[in-house]
Amino acid sequence: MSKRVTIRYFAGFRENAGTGEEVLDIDVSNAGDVFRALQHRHGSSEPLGHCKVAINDEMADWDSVVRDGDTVLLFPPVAGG
Amino acid sequence: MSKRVTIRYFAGFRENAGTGEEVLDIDVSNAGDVFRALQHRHGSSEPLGHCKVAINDEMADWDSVVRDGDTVLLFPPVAGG
Amino acid sequence: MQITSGEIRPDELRTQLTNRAAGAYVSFEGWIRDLNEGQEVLRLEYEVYEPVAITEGQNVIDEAVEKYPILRARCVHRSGLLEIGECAVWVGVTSAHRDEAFAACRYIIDQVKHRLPIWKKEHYVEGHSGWVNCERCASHAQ
Amino acid sequence: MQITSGEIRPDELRTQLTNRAAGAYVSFEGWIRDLNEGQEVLRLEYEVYEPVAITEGQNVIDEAVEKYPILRARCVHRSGLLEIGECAVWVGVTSAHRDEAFAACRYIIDQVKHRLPIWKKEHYVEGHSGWVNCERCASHAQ
Repeated sequence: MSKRVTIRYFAGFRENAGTGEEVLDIDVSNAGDVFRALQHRHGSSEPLGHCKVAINDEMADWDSVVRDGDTVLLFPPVAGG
Repeated sequence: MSKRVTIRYFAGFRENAGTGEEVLDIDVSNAGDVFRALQHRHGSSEPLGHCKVAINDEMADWDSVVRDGDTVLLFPPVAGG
Repeated sequence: MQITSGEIRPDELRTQLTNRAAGAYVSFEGWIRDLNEGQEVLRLEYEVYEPVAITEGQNVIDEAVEKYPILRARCVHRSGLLEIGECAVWVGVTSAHRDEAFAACRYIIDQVKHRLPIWKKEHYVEGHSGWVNCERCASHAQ
Repeated sequence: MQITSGEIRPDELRTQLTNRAAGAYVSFEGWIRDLNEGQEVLRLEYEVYEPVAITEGQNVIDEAVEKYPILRARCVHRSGLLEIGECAVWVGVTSAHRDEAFAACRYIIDQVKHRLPIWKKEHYVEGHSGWVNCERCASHAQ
């Protein structure tokens, strides 16, 4: 079942996607599904394990449920070190 | 054999001895002997293991040799912590 | 936890942590250095997603206060363009004794560097630039 | 290594350690707190035997530079009378990465506190005073 989801991209993800935000109708159940769908859409090869995700400004897990109307924030690897 | 040794006291040792410095002719071979002689003279009961010693402004060990004319500095326990 | 685009002033931040019960103060600062992984750096850009960075940074500080018997802890991180030598991040901790101030300061900077949505783009002397730790997600960013 | 009877100014000391190759700065400060082992402290007096304190302090700093890949390290200790809240000792270390700055700063303060001929006399609100850690060598010091 398709959901309307707002996706926000940061840093390298934004540059790779060519946009900071897009609204998509996609058939996903959790945050990991969103990541994989967008990875395919934008041809990024950064492994999911290096990235983080937030839903509606709260840190989330990859198996956190995504609901219709949610905003999913895709965080590429941070500077660390 | 007696040696002329200048002894310097610091902090609690100075207050206990009632003086910061005295010159004594004592029969000692190393710094530990000086400590024990002075401990007896001034009635201090601070264990040698808690204290430190310097000879002529250089940190020394309790078995460092004391020569005629040396200045022996007796350091009570430091503040630490 | 604070994010700022202005200069970080460690002396002022330190003063805000003073406390009659504090016997130890440990601070960490991350400075922009002129070299990273062998490449000469011209300047640096921090992208910060503030809503989550502030919440997650405050979580980190609260965890430190929970884990260690400290008195106060604060962290400030820069956003935007920084030059060599500038302070990018500051952490300050006070406690009665030094063990816990060292441990908590270390905990906070480690967690802040790993958990907060803050990205670093380095501009190199050779002309190109890149997002640190993000080779495969921004291969077009030259 | 420096001993001073004047106020320690961490902001000025920090500035002296800046360095284009430094990515991490860790500092420790020991502050005079109002309570020690349950007794309310009015003020504090540090007796320092400078010739040995400076030499031994410099030995400690040299050891830290030998043990850890740091860039610069400094330590300043107060002597004389100090009030609650004043900074009694400051250690600052810079390095490329933070691991070694934390380790070296910790090494220096630990060694300085144990090896330097510096004694602390606390003056208590209740009227008496005492040399810290020196109960049996100064039983008359009331």
